[in-house]
Amino acid sequence: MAGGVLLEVRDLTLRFGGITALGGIDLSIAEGETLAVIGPNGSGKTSLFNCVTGLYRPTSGSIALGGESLLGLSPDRVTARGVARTFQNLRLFLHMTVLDNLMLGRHLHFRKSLLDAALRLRGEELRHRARVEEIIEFLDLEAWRDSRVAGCSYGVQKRVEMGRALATEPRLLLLDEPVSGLTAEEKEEVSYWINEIRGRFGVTVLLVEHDLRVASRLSQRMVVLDRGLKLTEGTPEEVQRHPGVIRAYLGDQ
Amino acid sequence: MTGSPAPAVLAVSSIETLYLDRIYALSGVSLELREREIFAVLGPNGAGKTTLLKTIAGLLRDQPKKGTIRLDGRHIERQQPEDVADAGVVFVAEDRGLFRELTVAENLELGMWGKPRRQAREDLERVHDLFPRLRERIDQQADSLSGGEQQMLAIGRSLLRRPRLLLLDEPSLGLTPEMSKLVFEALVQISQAGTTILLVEQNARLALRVATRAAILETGRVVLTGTPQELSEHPDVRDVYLGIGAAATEGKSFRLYRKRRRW
Amino acid sequence: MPSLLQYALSGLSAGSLYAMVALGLVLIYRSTRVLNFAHADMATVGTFIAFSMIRSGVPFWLALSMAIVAGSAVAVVFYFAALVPAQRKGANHLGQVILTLGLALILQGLTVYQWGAEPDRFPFPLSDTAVFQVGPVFVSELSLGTLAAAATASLVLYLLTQKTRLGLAMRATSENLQAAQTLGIPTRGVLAFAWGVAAALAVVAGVFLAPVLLLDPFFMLDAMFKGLAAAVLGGLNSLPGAVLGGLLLGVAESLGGAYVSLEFKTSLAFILIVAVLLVRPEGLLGKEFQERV
Amino acid sequence: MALRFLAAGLLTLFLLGGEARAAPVPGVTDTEITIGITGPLSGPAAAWGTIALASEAYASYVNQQGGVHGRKLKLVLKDDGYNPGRAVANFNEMKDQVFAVMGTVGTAVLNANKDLVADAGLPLVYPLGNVQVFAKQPKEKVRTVFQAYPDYTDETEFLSQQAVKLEGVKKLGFFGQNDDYGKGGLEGVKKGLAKTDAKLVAEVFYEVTDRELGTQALKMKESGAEAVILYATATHAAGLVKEMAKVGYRPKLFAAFTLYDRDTMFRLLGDLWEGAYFDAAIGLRGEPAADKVIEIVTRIDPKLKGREGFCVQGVADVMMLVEGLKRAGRDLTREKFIAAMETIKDYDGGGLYPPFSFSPTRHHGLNAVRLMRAGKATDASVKQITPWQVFPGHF
Amino acid sequence: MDLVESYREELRFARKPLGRALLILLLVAAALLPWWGPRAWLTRASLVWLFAVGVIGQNLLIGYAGLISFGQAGFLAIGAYTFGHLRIIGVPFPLALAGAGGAAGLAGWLVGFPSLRLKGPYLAIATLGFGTATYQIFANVEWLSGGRAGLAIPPLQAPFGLLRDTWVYLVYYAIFLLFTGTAYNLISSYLGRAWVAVRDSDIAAESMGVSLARTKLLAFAISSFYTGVSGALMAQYLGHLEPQAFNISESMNFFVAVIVGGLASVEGSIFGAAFVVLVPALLGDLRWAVPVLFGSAILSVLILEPLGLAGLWLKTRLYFRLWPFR
Repeated sequence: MAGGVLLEVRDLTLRFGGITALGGIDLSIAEGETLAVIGPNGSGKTSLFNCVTGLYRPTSGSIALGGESLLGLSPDRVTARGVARTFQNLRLFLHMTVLDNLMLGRHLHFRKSLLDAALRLRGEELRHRARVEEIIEFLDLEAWRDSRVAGCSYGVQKRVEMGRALATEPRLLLLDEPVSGLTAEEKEEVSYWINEIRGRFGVTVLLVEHDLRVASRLSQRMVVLDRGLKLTEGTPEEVQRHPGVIRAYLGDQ
Repeated sequence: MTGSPAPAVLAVSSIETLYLDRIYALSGVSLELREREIFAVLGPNGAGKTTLLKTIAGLLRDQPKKGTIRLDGRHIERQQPEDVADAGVVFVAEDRGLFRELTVAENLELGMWGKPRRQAREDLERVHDLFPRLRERIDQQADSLSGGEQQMLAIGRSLLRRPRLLLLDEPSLGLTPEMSKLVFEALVQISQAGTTILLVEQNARLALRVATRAAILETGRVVLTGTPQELSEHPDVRDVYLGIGAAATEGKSFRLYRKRRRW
Repeated sequence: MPSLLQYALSGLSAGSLYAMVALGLVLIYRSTRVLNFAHADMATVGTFIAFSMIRSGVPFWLALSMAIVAGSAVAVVFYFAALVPAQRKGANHLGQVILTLGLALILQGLTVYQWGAEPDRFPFPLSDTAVFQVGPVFVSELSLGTLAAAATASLVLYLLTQKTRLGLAMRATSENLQAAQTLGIPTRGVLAFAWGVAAALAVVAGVFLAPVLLLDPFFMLDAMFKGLAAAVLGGLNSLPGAVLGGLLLGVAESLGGAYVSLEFKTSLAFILIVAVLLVRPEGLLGKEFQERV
Repeated sequence: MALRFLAAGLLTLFLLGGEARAAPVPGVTDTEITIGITGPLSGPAAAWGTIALASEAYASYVNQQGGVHGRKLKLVLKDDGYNPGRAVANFNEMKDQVFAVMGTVGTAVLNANKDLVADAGLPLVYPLGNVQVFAKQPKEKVRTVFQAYPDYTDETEFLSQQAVKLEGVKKLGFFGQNDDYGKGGLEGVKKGLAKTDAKLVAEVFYEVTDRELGTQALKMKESGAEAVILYATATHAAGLVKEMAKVGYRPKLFAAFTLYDRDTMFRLLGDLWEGAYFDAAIGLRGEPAADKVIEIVTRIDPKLKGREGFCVQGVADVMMLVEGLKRAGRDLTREKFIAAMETIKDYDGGGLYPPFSFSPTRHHGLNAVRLMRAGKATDASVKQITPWQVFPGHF
Repeated sequence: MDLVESYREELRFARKPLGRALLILLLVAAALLPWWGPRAWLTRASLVWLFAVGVIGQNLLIGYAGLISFGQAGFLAIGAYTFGHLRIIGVPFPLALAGAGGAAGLAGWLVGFPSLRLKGPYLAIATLGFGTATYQIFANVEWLSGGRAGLAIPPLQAPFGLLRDTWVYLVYYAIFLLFTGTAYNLISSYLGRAWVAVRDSDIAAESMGVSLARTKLLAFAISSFYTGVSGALMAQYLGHLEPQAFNISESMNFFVAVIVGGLASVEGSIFGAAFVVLVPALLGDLRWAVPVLFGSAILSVLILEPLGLAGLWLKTRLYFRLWPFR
């Protein structure tokens, strides 16, 4: 694996009232790596994401990106440091077009001048539009560019969500269940794109996934969570052999 | 397949449902459910599965635009949801439609709305027997239940209405495999006790295991109907829904699929 | 010290008036998520009806009952004739709020047309000026009556919503309309009932306020805004919160007016509310359902 | 490009040729004189709207009697809801279409329209609002205004002195509306008390939107005032008196002329109003001149029954206007009307108000009140304490 | 079918030639109203323009950024009084107008802070408190409000021998155009996008790098800038200021205008402003019925067309676009 450690999470604990959502999680991702976090519902996967992106304030522990702590930063500052995410149940801006959703991903990089905005000077807009078009082309979204997101199919919405996160030019991309609710065919497509993102945009990916097959094919390493605790960690093969995983997770098979 | 076909409990015939007056969510769907059947509807997201259930339950105002829905021969299309519910159709939504701020007991109580006390009490016993876990949690807030228990509560509550037809939207969503198994076993018991079930499910494998018949819905049309046996053997179903076809290659190479016309 | 007590008591008696208004507002907000701007005008219409009947010799309690029925009828008609069709057309919460504003204007116009805009005194069985003296402090019959009425109203509402099947259905409907519909609960009826009860409450509040504030078509406007503020202070979906908020607001206003600045007494009360909200954004006893990420 | 030229061309054309204005005498035809009123016909101040309705009723009485010089009076009523912005728009619409405007309600309305009235040369008869609005204007800008309202400061100066004189009050409290009206009143009280040994011990104000006046009443009680000057609307004054009684405090009451309507006050306060002193600026029900006009307008518009106090005011407005129109003669213009109004001398409307006079140097024709005292609640009786006190006009 | 040849072209104001020509025609016709319309209606029309500026401001806040304010009367008063004081010390009209907007904008920025924590009705009450407090300050602090006599504002002098009504109309119209155009520009910029994003899902917006604090505060500041300018125009219009003109019912008027016109629609705001100004005037002769008809108008607009007048307008436009085929 290339590069040093990008994201370093140490002893991360999150409690709501009496419930412990995360109990001392350690994990680290190297630059350029794809790490999958798996586990059943309620195991704390999404809570982990919310802590990293600043939506939740952890009870204790540390989170650092490239050596700098992310603790206490508001979500938009975290994104400005280079962490982007998608949401499990899609949080798109339903009243905006696909294009506008992606342009919003560029918001961070806009030179914000009220005067330009008021006078309709749109140099910045055009500059960022060029970047967004690259993403539109990459994700095959040309046909939906000017459609309202609310009217697009679920598969397209998932892609827009991914594209929007990509538009922020992240160093670390957090994908929350990117293939849930897709058909096997769509799953293949999305898997292809996730793989490509790493190659083409040089982005490190942290993935939360329910679907063990997809997760193990996409990632180099996996972390298994169960009820807020880290059950095990290792290569997909190692993880699949772990008895606890088989019991808690693959009981079906 | 039975020799002489039992009379249809639910007969949906070429219904069309539109969103915003112009987008076709369902275009000409027909189904027939017989007594004590578990009928599974499979399909990708956005195919119109939930829309189908909501249309039947009367939750989409003035829909279906065309076509008829009959329950035991009585027309129930384009009616108020309360009236459809009174006719004997109960819909359990994907979010399970629980009243999260109320307790388990209160949720169950609401399921008995308008039912005679005696009958309701017997039914409540039966629900407790079917899902013993609910009895343990009777005074807890519904919000504090686990996903599986919530699903049990939702199904249990709907049974108190003594439904003729039960509509279930993604009952396995967000459940651990063990829980899903428990819930689906209960479904079989329910159907054997006389309730017909129409089930929408993402998890094709699980659904085909309990269903008596199933259909595949894509872009608002039924493209395949058959017994679980027939569907499991269909190459495209194996490929796309069960992920065990030739195309689902193992290993770390990915093929970018181009849309191709199936069926 | 006696004057502090007297101010506090005066605040309590004003606060119980606010609490009565707040209770009705909370009931509607809880069940429909709509802020009812017509609350004051429903109350006014009902109070005027009671007034006319008492004037023409109808006994007080009968007049009050008839006025409650009339007020509820207005609310139920409004629910079926305006809110339901608007919801069918997909009006959002804000749109529904404005609908109540429209109703408020209509009722206001009709009241002025029917009864004129000149103030009048409302005949009430309890006297506002007959006072009991307890040590250095004066209490009027009517103040005690109002406090008692607010307490009774909140108790009755509490029992209704927490202890009856209908109340259960109201809570269920307010939380998840679709689920309630699919369970065969007559949601339209339940919501119409909620509007009716709220209007009845409004009329009762109006009848208790009228002898204090003097009756004219606009006599409830100030109380309405204070009641709204009280409801928010207590938490918009909490019935006990409405009572607590009303009493707190009344006392804060009175003490602020007495010891800080009479001119700014309303502002002082609002500053208190904003301060409370900044610490507890859902009000003192409120609980808004949290969105999950 | 072509469009732009076209637009520019059109613009010049209009600039050169436009702005034509006509109408020989606005609002006057062979058979009709149109008079405008803008008033609070709706909204929280709608009670004042009764004045305009009474004016309308009395105008139709005048028409039944044959009108003025063969012309009928036609009153155009416009609603401003007590909002000066809407009143400005109403004035603008009326200024070229009516002969004169009368009986507007509210100081803010006058303030917002005073320049417009002067610029348009629009006669404004008997506006109800602070006299100082026009007193502060240069003489040439009030040429068309004819006011007969008492000045607030003059009135309270008189009222406070009477309190000391009649009841030997040493400590006086003031309760007023927190605006121009109440503050004008307070100024007069201070002026009046300066000449006596009594002290002003409380200045308590309320907002128009306030209805719950418990705190105000307690403040007043704490000050220990022996008498309270009420400079408020009927509703607020009654509210305060009730709240004061509620804490066992019953000071002597001295009320402004806006509370002169004995029926309203007795209706609101019952026996609490007994013994209260109050000013009156025009006739009261129970006096022959007032009873006569009340009978007339309530016959024409039965809805006015129960609002007799405001009726008298509405009639007084029309009477003054008609007197001017009569003197102006058949050949009516605004200039002639103004000149005719300036010749009015010692006119008393059949006893409805004290004699008033206008002249080219005096357009505030009447500035007078008298002190009354409320009697028994059972018969709503009142009696006059002082004769008319006539103060000098302010402009 | 119209082809867009470049992204730059796509960003233009009115893209189609026909649309642009119609728009210019409409604008010119409105500018020439003093020469063809009934003179009596001129001031009423000026009132519409000044209201429209405020309503657009309010709509930017409610409709676009999804934040609610019942305190508009407060911003209106701050704008009006700042303007008044500046004019009295001899500041020229445009500068005084900018000062009024600036002062109100600053106040809006401050009031925006609670909006970072409060939502919906809770925010509404907090802003209502601001409106009430502002009113009480102006009613009680004499050096601010000009004391008993109120604040007299010097009238606008008309140049080129125009009538004053005409000049006021033209000035108000020009300011209205300026602010409407700016509003269109703002909502199509990065800022407008951020507002809508925050309205639709604040969590997602934040996760995309949109600073909630900055966006919401800007929404409040810009919205109150508009409202302040509207207040200044109101002050000039009245020529005289008293605190009573800025009570709660003024806030309600703006609110009604926004909803009746249509949320998140600039043209809707203009319709809404026209509605609240013109309907009571048109119904003026019906007296007591004014509130009843006004209320019924609100009810029928909302029951028949929840998207407000702008929705009706959209449907009409759609109808005519498809006209021969429908």
